Amino acid sequence: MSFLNNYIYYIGAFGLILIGLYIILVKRNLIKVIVGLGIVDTGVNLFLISVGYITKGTAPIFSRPGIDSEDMVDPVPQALVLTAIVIGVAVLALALSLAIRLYQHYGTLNLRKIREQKW
Amino acid sequence: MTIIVSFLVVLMLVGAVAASIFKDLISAVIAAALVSLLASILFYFLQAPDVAMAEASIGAALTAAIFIIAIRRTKRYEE
Amino acid sequence: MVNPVLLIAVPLGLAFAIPLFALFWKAAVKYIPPAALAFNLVVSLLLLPRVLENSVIVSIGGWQPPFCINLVAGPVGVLFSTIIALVGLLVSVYALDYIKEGATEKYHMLYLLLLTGATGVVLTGDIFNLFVFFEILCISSYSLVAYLREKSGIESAVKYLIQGAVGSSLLLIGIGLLYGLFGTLNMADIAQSIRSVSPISVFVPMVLIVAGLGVEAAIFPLNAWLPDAHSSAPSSISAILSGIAIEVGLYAVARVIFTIFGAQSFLTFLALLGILTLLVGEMCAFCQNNIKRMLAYSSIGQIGLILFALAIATSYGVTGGLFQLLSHTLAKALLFLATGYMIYQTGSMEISALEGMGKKMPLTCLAFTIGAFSLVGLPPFIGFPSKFLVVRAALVTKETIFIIFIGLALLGTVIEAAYFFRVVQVLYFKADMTNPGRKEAPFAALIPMFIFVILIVIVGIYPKLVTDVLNSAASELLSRTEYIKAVLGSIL
Amino acid sequence: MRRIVSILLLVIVALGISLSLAKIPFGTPKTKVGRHYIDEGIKETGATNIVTSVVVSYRGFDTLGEVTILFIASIGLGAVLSTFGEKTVRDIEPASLVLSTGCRVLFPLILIFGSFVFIHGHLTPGGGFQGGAIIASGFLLIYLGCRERRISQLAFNLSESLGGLVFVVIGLFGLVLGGYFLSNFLPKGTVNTLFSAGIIPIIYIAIGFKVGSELAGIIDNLIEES
Repeated sequence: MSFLNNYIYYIGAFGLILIGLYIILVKRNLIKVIVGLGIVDTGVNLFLISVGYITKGTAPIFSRPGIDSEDMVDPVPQALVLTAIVIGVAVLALALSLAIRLYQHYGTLNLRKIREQKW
Repeated sequence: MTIIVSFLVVLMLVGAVAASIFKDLISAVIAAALVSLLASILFYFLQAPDVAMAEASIGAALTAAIFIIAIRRTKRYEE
Repeated sequence: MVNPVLLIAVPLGLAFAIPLFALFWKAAVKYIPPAALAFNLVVSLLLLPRVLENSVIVSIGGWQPPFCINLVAGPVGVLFSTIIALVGLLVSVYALDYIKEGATEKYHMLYLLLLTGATGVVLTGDIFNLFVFFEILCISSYSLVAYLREKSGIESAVKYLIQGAVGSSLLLIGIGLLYGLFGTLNMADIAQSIRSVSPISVFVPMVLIVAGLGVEAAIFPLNAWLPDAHSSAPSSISAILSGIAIEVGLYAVARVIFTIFGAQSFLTFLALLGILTLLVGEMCAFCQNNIKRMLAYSSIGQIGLILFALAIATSYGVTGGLFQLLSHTLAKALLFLATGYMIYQTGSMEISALEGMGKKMPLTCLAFTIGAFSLVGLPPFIGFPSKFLVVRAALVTKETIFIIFIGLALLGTVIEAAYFFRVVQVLYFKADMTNPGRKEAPFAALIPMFIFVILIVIVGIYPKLVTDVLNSAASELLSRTEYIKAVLGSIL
Repeated sequence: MRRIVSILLLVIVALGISLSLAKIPFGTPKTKVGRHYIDEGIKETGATNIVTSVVVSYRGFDTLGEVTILFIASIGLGAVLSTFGEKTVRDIEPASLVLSTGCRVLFPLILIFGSFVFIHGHLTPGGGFQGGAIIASGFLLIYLGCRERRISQLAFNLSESLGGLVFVVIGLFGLVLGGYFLSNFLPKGTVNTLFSAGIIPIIYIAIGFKVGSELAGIIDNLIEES
């Protein structure tokens, strides 16, 4: 139980990262690859947030006066993740627009079939 | 608490695997949105309400919407 | 007193203002990037004499480092920002006439933002901020590669985007691990406490960060995207990608390795990677029939040489590496600009289609030839002193491995000479009977090309003009303690 | 073959990361910068939500970069997808009365909620990004429910560039008045009231407008163009 207690968030985060990387490396469909990128992003975000967590911590917001600041969780990873989420959605949107154009040119999204250029 | 979290994590990983397996891209996108949604619940448990809000609105809702719009413009099934 | 933050804030504000500008005075939009970059050039040149004495540290928001993001305008940063502003200014003048099709105002916005991102990467002193500016650089280059919306452009942009996005995820994981270990994101602060943990646990974040940055820096196993992207982008963008984007990636790798990690043991491996990158690039370039692909592979080769020179990690080596970087930036930007109008005239990218261009476009071809000779390393052009410095640095170390490597690098140079001379021969010595009417590139394109030519020749003849700056830049990159003291000791 | 190689690669990555993670135990306080923000944040910035003070004030430069990235994505998407007027007219099946009325009723409510989230960003969870995303989802609803409507792209572009300009100009004002880019030159006010924390709410409102119009512009481009 203590193993789960200590590592469950890390397991979740790196599980997502590894599954996402697997999708990117193995799948042929471009939209599927972009889904993989999104999953990797989510995993990285979860990892960053769990780095900043403190056991039995509270959110870093002084929502009422006299709240104890001693066991607040680290606000920095949360700020970083807010940034990372927005960057992630920007990349995904650009990738999807490229996918739409690519489909209009080639009539397929299979990356193995799209090989205009070679080494 | 640990049990709930473990259950959510397992569900999240199952969602990610499902996103990789589904041949229907819309189902895959819905599975990925489920992953984002569960991640946002985990963010809430990790005392990050700001991030949970952002992940739920941007990661789960808007991303899924733009994916589905893009899929409607291309092809629904993976060959 | 000039504040280095203006180098980032002013171009950013002007880029944001372009849509407003387009509403009132559409024709003026294309003059905004040259104006912004001219401003940057002036500010960088004003800063340059000051930072040679002392690094200028500015904090954003008015808090003490490490509690805020700070900009470190040392010799390296200002040297790079000068190069970026100079090359960016010349290429943007070239683009005034070159970019006619498509949504031109979007081109100009993305172009300006790309260079702002590059400036941010070289000036920032915070590793997450470096990631953010790196993403600005990458995302604007993805969209600019796809700008012409041709089959090949879209395809290479997709490849570039996927590899770049995986790279930035790796970079972010590395940054997360570093934050977990040290609880800070300031590069000087991390560098200060890096010895307090075991080397093995620092090794993984280092590999992740170098791999993430290495995608943009086109280090050997990670550079599959480069030839496609550089050859299918518009030529002005190829010039920027080859001349600035990769170099900024290399700067980031060097900064991370030298300043943050101070990893001596990793350097021989990097030198090996550099030589591999060089040989692969030059050999592939030799086999190409498409002139832009040839130039793109030649960039890979040059990057390999720069990486090797930086990995020697002596004062001579780093100076040589930075000099080689400067000479590659100038020469390769010139080559892509000249090629742009040659392709425009012939309508084909095949080298064989360029036959007899020496008569049709004598000035453009002269510029191309000078760029090619400089890249190969012939005197009296800038490529000669830079390659000479690299060779001397490798020989001075007296280590067998570096001497073997520099032998291989010279072999690469021979291959390089072979394929560039082939092109020059096609340009001048294959008589083309059909229509020898002259059709030169427009004035707005010739001026930047000839400014590049003049710079290449002048610095080639008087390398002293730049060696002082390069020397102090090299010593800043190599001395970690000075950097830490400058950032954490003194606040502006 | 490809599958086996990729799995091997992933195993190596996983091993490496777990090696490094052993040094970063979960749930223990280990941060040095974060502690400072929690202890001094209210005094220094006047915002009760420490995450907001980190996002907008301490690491405001990151946030400027981040809105730039979203801006680049929306411009790049426009450059890739735009058709220059030669649109194919699609026959759009109008939505049912219930759906379109429902959307019209909900749209202003969503807008108000989004604005509430980013105006109160310095007091409660939420802020410019979340509020902007909520506003964009309101526009998404309009696009899905009332398909014949189209909001002009120009309005989105102007709001994007105004939001960005406000951010940069406030930063430059900080440089002139406070000596540092993005320094908080306005009075901090009473903590835990709406008008407090100096420039933080102003910047967050600018970000909210910018993010909302950028995301809505992205959706608009994806639906209408190409």
